[in-house]
Amino acid sequence: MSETYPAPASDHDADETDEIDLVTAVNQTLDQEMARNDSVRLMGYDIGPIGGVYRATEGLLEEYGNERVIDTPLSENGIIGTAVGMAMAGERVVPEIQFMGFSYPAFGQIMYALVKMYDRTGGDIEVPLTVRMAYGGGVKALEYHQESTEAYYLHTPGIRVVCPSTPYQAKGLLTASIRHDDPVLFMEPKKIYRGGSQPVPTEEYTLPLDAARLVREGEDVTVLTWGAMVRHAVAASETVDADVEVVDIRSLSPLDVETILESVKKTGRCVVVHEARRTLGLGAELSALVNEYALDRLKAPVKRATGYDVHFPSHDIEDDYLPDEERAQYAIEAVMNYEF
Amino acid sequence: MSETYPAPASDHDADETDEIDLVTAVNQTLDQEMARNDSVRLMGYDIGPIGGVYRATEGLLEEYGNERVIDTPLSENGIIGTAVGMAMAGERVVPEIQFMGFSYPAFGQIMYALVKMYDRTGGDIEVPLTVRMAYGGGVKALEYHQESTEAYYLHTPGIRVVCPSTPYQAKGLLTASIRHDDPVLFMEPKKIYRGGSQPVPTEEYTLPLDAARLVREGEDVTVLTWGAMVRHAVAASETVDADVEVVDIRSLSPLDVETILESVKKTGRCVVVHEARRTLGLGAELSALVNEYALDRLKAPVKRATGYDVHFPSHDIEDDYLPDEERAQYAIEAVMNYEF
Amino acid sequence: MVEWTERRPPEGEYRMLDADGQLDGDPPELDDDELLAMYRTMVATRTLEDKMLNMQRSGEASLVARSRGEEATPLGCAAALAPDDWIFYTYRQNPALLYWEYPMAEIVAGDMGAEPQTVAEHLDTDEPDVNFSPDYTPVGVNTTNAVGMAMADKFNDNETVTMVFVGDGSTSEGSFHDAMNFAGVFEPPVVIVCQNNQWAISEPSHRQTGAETFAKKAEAYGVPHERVDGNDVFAVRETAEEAVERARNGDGPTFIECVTYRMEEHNTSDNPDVYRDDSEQRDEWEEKDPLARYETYLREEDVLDDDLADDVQADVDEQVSEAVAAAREVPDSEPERMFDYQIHDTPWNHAHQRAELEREQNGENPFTDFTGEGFDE
Amino acid sequence: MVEWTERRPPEGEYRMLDADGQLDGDPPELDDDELLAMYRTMVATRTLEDKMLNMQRSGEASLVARSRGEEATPLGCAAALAPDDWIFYTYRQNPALLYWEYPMAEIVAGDMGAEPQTVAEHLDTDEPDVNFSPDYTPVGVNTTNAVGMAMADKFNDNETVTMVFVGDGSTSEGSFHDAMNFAGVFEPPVVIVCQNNQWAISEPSHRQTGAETFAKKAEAYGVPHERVDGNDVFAVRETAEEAVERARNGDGPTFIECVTYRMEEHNTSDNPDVYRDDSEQRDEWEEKDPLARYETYLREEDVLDDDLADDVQADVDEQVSEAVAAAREVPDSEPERMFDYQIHDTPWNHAHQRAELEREQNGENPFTDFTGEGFDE
Ligand SMILES: Cc1ncc(C[n+]2csc(CCOP(=O)(O)OP(=O)(O)O)c2C)c(N)n1
Ligand SMILES: Cc1ncc(C[n+]2csc(CCOP(=O)(O)OP(=O)(O)O)c2C)c(N)n1
Ligand SMILES: [Mg+2]
Ligand SMILES: [Mg+2]
Repeated sequence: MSETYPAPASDHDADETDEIDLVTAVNQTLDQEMARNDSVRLMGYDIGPIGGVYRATEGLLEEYGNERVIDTPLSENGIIGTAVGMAMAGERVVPEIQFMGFSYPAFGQIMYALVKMYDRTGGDIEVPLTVRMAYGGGVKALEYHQESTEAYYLHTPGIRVVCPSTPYQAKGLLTASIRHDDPVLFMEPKKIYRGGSQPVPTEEYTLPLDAARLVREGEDVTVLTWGAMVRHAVAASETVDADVEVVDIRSLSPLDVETILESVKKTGRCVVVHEARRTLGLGAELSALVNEYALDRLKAPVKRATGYDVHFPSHDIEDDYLPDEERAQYAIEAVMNYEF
Repeated sequence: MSETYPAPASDHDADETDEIDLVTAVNQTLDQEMARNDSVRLMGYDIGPIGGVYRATEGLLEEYGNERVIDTPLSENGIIGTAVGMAMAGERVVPEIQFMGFSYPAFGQIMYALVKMYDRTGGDIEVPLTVRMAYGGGVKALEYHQESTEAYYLHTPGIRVVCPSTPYQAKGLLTASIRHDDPVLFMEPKKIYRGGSQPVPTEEYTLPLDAARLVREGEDVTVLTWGAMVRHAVAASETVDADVEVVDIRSLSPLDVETILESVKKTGRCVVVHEARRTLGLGAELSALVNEYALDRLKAPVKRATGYDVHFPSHDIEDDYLPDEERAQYAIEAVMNYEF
Repeated sequence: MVEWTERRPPEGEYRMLDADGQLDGDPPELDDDELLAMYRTMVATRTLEDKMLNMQRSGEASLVARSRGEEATPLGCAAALAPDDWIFYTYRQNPALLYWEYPMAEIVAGDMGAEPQTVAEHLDTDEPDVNFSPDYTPVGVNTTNAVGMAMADKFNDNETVTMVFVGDGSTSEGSFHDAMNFAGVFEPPVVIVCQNNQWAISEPSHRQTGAETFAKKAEAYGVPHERVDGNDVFAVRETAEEAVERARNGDGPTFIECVTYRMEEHNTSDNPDVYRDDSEQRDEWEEKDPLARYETYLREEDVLDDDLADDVQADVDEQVSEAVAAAREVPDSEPERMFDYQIHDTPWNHAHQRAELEREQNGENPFTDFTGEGFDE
Repeated sequence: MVEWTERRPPEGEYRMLDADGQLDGDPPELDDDELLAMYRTMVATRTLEDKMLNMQRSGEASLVARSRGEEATPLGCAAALAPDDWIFYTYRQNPALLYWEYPMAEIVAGDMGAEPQTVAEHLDTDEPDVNFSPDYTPVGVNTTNAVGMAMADKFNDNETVTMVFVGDGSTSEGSFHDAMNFAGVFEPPVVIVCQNNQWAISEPSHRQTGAETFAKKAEAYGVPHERVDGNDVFAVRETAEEAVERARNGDGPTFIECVTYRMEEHNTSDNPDVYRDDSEQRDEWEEKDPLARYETYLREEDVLDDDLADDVQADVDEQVSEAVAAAREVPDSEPERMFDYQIHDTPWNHAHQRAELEREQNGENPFTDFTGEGFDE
C-alpha cells in the first residue's frame, strides 16, 4: 500500500512540472479543482480579497467570484455549519479554518453535523467537505496559532485526517481529499508553507488517502512521523549511526496499519516524532498498535519524541517545546542502544 | 500512592454512614460543600426546580436559592464561559453539562478560558471549577447522550479529569475536586447512578485526585479500567482462570503512572477496559506507557477491550458496542494464553 | 418545592382565528380538500403521538416527545412549502412530517430504536415530496445547516426554499446565532421558525432570554421577522406563505416566532409537575387549543360534520395501526451495521474491529490476533 | 485585484465634539488635570505603538497591533471606571491600559514574546488600580467571561463594574451571543463595548452582519444599548459613565457601539492595500481623528498650548524609552517554565518530561528511561 517518495520525475510521467512550494501547491490545487468542478466552493474569513492570511487562496476570488470564494463572518462554527448545509445540497465545499487552534468554537458543528450526518442518515446524505487548517508551531505566533491538536479529530469517527509533508504530497492529497465523498480534515504544515520548492506536476493528480509513505528505507529502526516533522526525521536519519526507515504517516485517520506494522516488524524498533503533546497524541495509538501486533518482534520499547504535555509556550521558548532533528536523533539512539 | 477499596467500614473511621447510591452521593456532596463554603455555586440548565434530569441537584435550589443554584439559558458555551468569569472573581463554581456528548459546543470556552487562564496569567488567576458531566452508554438514549469522549480532555493540559466508580468514590472525589484549585472535569457514570447503594460516611471526606485505586489484588494480569466498567472488570476477574489485579484508574488526568506501572511490572500482563472508542481512547496511552516503561516485564501484548471506532449506535445494538464482563474476560484470557 | 413562576408572553402577535374559532378578516384561499388535509394532519398527529406514548409506557418505544397543543405551528409552516423544498425539524414537528406524508412507520420505527439503515431496508416506503433533514439530537445545530443549504440554493439559482424549526430554548445556542448571522449577511432563501412553546425542558422562556419577544432576536441580524399566534393555523400558514414567497423570489430570509405553549411533558422522561405550576396558564392555553379552534371553524363553515370527523378518525386509526404493525416488523439491526456508514471504504481498524465483534457474537475470543494479520489461526 | 467596497455606517451616533473640535452642548465636568491625563494617554498610546512598530520591523517585537485613530473609544470607556473595577480587553485597547497606568514595560515585554511569569518576575511593577484580565488571543471569548465575573459581583452585592471590549468582527462568534444572552437574563453590572472599527482583518463590517447597526444587536437580548461616535472622547466617556453608573446602581448591563475606523493595518503581519481601497473614507476619518479633534478643543479652551504639548511629548518619550529599556532587560524564559502553571502540583508526566527537557538542554539523551523510574543510570 505504501508509496516511495521523492519519486523520480519520470514516476509521475509529468511532462510539465512547476517548481513550487507547499502553499503554492495548495493554491494551484484549489484553482484546478475549482476549474474542474463548479460545485467546489471555498469558505472562510479572510480568504477573499486578501487571499488568506498565508495567501493560500490568492487570486481565486478574482477568478471564480464571490459565490465560489465566500468570505464569511468571523465564526468558525458558522463556517462549518453552513458548509455542511451546502454539502447537504450537493456542493463540494472546502472551508478554511485559519488555524487549527481556532477550530474549537466549531467543535459543536464538527461533531454534530460534519462527522455524523452520513451515519445519522444511514448513508443517505454524504458530506464531502474538505476542511483546510493550518497547523503547527515554530512561527512565533500567539497561543492557539501554533497548535497541533489533530488528536481530537483522530479519536472521532466519520472524518478522515490527512497531512502532507511536501509540495508534491500537498497537491496530490488535497486533490484526492476534495474529490473524496467523506469529510476530510486537511492539515497544512504552515511552518513549511514556504519551506522549499520542488517540481510538482502541472497536471492534476491524486495520491491515496489511506496509505502511509515510505520516505527512506532502513533495517534498524522505524521512525513514524508526518507533516513538518518529516524533515527532522530524515535529517536525524542521516546523522545517526543506524539504518533508519522513515515512514510518513500521511493518512492520520484512518491509519495505514499494514504499512506501519510491516515496517516495525522488519526493523524491530520504533520511534514516533510529532509536534502534538505526548499524552494521547497519535504516538500513543501508534505505540499501542505496535505493542499489540508486533510485540514479539520488538527489540526495544517505542519512544515518543514529541511536544510536551503543556499549552504551547511563548516565543522565547517555543523551540524548546518543538521536536527537531536533535530530539529525533536522541530517540533513535535510545532505542538503538536499548538491550533487554 | 494507591488505595484499596472497598475499604472496610472501620477504614474511614465513620461513626455514621448512609446507605446511598452514586447519584445520591453526588447530591449529598454538593449539599455539604455548598453548606461549607458560600462561594460554591452550581450552574447549568435544568438543575434548579427540576433538580437535574438525573436529580443530582434535587433539593439544592430550595436550600440555597437561585444565586447559588443557577439555572442558565440553554448554552453549554455560555455556562462554561460565565462560570470561568465567576471563578476569576473568586467563586468556586460547579457547572453541570447535562451529558458529556453536549460539551462540544462549549469546546471553545473550555480550551480558551477554562484550561488556559492559569497558564496565560503565569499562575496569577486560578479557575477552580469542577465541571460535572454525566457520561457513558447503556441507557437507551439518543446519539450524544451515551458517549464517553474523555479522551478529548485527557489530551488537554490545564484540567484534571476524575471518574468515580462507586458511591463512596463519588463523594470523596467530588469533595476533593470542588476544593481543588485546578479545573476538574468530573465524569459521572450515569449507567450506575442508581446501580446499587453502599454505606458512605455521612461526614465529609476527600479522596486523592492523583491516585489510582487497587480494587482487587492479583498476580497474573492487570486490568486497568474506571467508572461504570469497573464492575465488569471485577466480575470478569471472578470467573476467569487467572489471578487478576484490577486497578481503577480513577484519576484519568493526570495519570497515576507509578501505580499503573508497578502493577503491570508485577503481573507482566495488561488489559484495558473502557467504553470509549478504541483509537486514541485512554487505552492507547496506557498501552504506550506500559510499552515504554515495562516492556521487558511483558509476557503478552496489552489488549484493549473497548468500544469500537464508530459513533455510538442505536438502542437495538448498543449492548453490542459496549464492553461488558464477557468482553473483559475474553481479553484477559487472550493475554493469559499468549506465548511468545 | 420551588417552582418557576410563569410569565405571559407579550400580546400583539398576529392572529386570524380567535380562540372561539371565529375568523377575523378574509377567509384563507384554501379549498375544502386542503382544509381537511390540515385537519387530518392534526388528528393524525395526536393519534400517532398518543399511540407512541402508550408504546413507550409498555416499553416498546424508548422516548416520545409530543407536540400536543402546538400542532398548528409546524403544520401551518410546512403547508406553506412546495415539493422539493426542504424541512429541517426536531422531535417537536410531527405535524410537518405527517402533512407531507412522511412515512408514519418510519417515525414509529425510529422511536423503537433501530438504526436508520435497518429501518430504510425493511420499510419500503415512498419519499415524501418535500425533503426532510434527519432529526438531530443536539439542538440548534440544524439552523446553521439549513442556512447553508439555502445559501447553496441561492448560489445555484435554485427555486427551492429551506425551512428550519428551532425551539425557544435552542435559540440560546451559538449555532442559532451563526444561522441568523449568516442568513442576514448572505440573504439566502430560508425561513427560520421559532416554535416558542415557552419551555425548554424545565426552563421557562424568560430564563432563556431578556429579549422582549423571540421575534426581536432577528433585529440583531437584519433579518425580517414576524410574530404570530402559533395555535392559529391560518395565521401561521399565511405568515409562512409570505415568507416562503419572499424567499422564493430572491428576497431573502425571514424569522417567524410562533407563540404557543407546551401543554405536556417535555418528553416521556420528564415530569413537569416538579417544576411548573401551570394551572392558570394551562386553562388559557387549553382554550386556545389549535385543533379545537380549527375544528370549530370547519364545522361552522360546513366543511366538517360528525360523520366526516368520524371517518377521518377511523382512517387515521387505521393508518396508525398499520404503521405500528409495520414498525414492529422491523428487526433489530445486525450489530455489525454500526460500522457501515462511518466513512466510505473499510479501513483496517473497522475491518479488524468488525471481525472482533463477529467473533464475539459467535462465542469466539475476539482478542487472539497478535500480528495484525487477522484471526485465522 | 478584487477589493471590498466600503459602506458608510448609518449616521445618528451620539456626538459632542465635532470634527473641528467644537463642543456641542455642555462642557464635560472634568478638571484640567483630568483633561490632560486623557490627552497624555492618547499621546502615549501613539508614541508607544509607533515605537513598538519599529521594534517589530527591526525584529525585536513579534506582532504589533495599533489602535491609531481609535484611541478615544478605549480611553473614554476606561476613564468611566473606578478603582477595583475590571477591564477585559484585546490587542486593540492600549489607551485603556495606559490611562490606568498599566505598566508600559509589561506591554512591551509581552510583545517581545516572553512567558508572563518571566515578565512578572523581572519587572517589579505596580498593579494598576483597575483590574485587567489577560489579553486573550481567541476573539469573543472574553465577553462571556466578563459577564460571568459581573454575575458573581451581582450575587455577592459587590459594587464593582466589569467592562469588556469586543471588535465588530468578533460579535460574530458564539461567545458574544452567549455573553449578551446571559447579560440579558441575569442583568449583571457589565458594560460591553463594541469597538466598531469597521474591519476585521480583511473583512468589512457589512460582511459580518446584516444588522442595521451593531448597537441593534442588543435588541436580541433585551440589553439596553447606545451608539456613539467612537472618535469623540467626550461622547464616549459620557455614554460609558452613564452605563457604568447604571451597572453600579444595580440596573444591569449596557451595550455600547463606538463607531470608529481602523486607519492602519490589522497588525504588522497584515497589508491592507491588498483588500481595501480606503482612499475616500480614509480622508474623512483622518478629519475625525480623535487626538486632533481633542487637541483642538483643549487648545481652544486654553488647557493646552505648544509648551505643554512639548512637555507632554517629552515626558511620554522618556516613559516609552524607559519601558523599552526595562523590557529589553527581561531575559528569555527558562525552558522548564513551560511546565509551571499547567496545573498545581507536578504529576508524573510533567516531572518526567521536565527531566527530559533538562537533559536535552544539557546535551544528554532524554529518552534513556525505560522503567519509568527516572534517569539516574
Ligand atoms: C446541544 C444540546 N444541549 C442539550 C440538549 C438536551 N435537550 C434536549 S431538548 C432540550 C430543550 C429544548 O427546548 P426548546 O428548544 O425550547 O424545544 P422544545 O423541547 O420546547 O420543543 C434540551 C436542553 C440537547 N439535545 N442538545
Ligand atoms: C476564535 C478566533 N478566530 C480567529 C482569530 C484570528 N483573528 C484575530 S483578530 C481577528 C479579527 C478581529 O476583528 P475585530 O473583532 O473587528 O477586531 P479588530 O481587530 O478590528 O479590533 C481575527 C479573525 C482569533 N484570534 N480567534
Ligand atoms: Mg420550547
Ligand atoms: Mg474590527
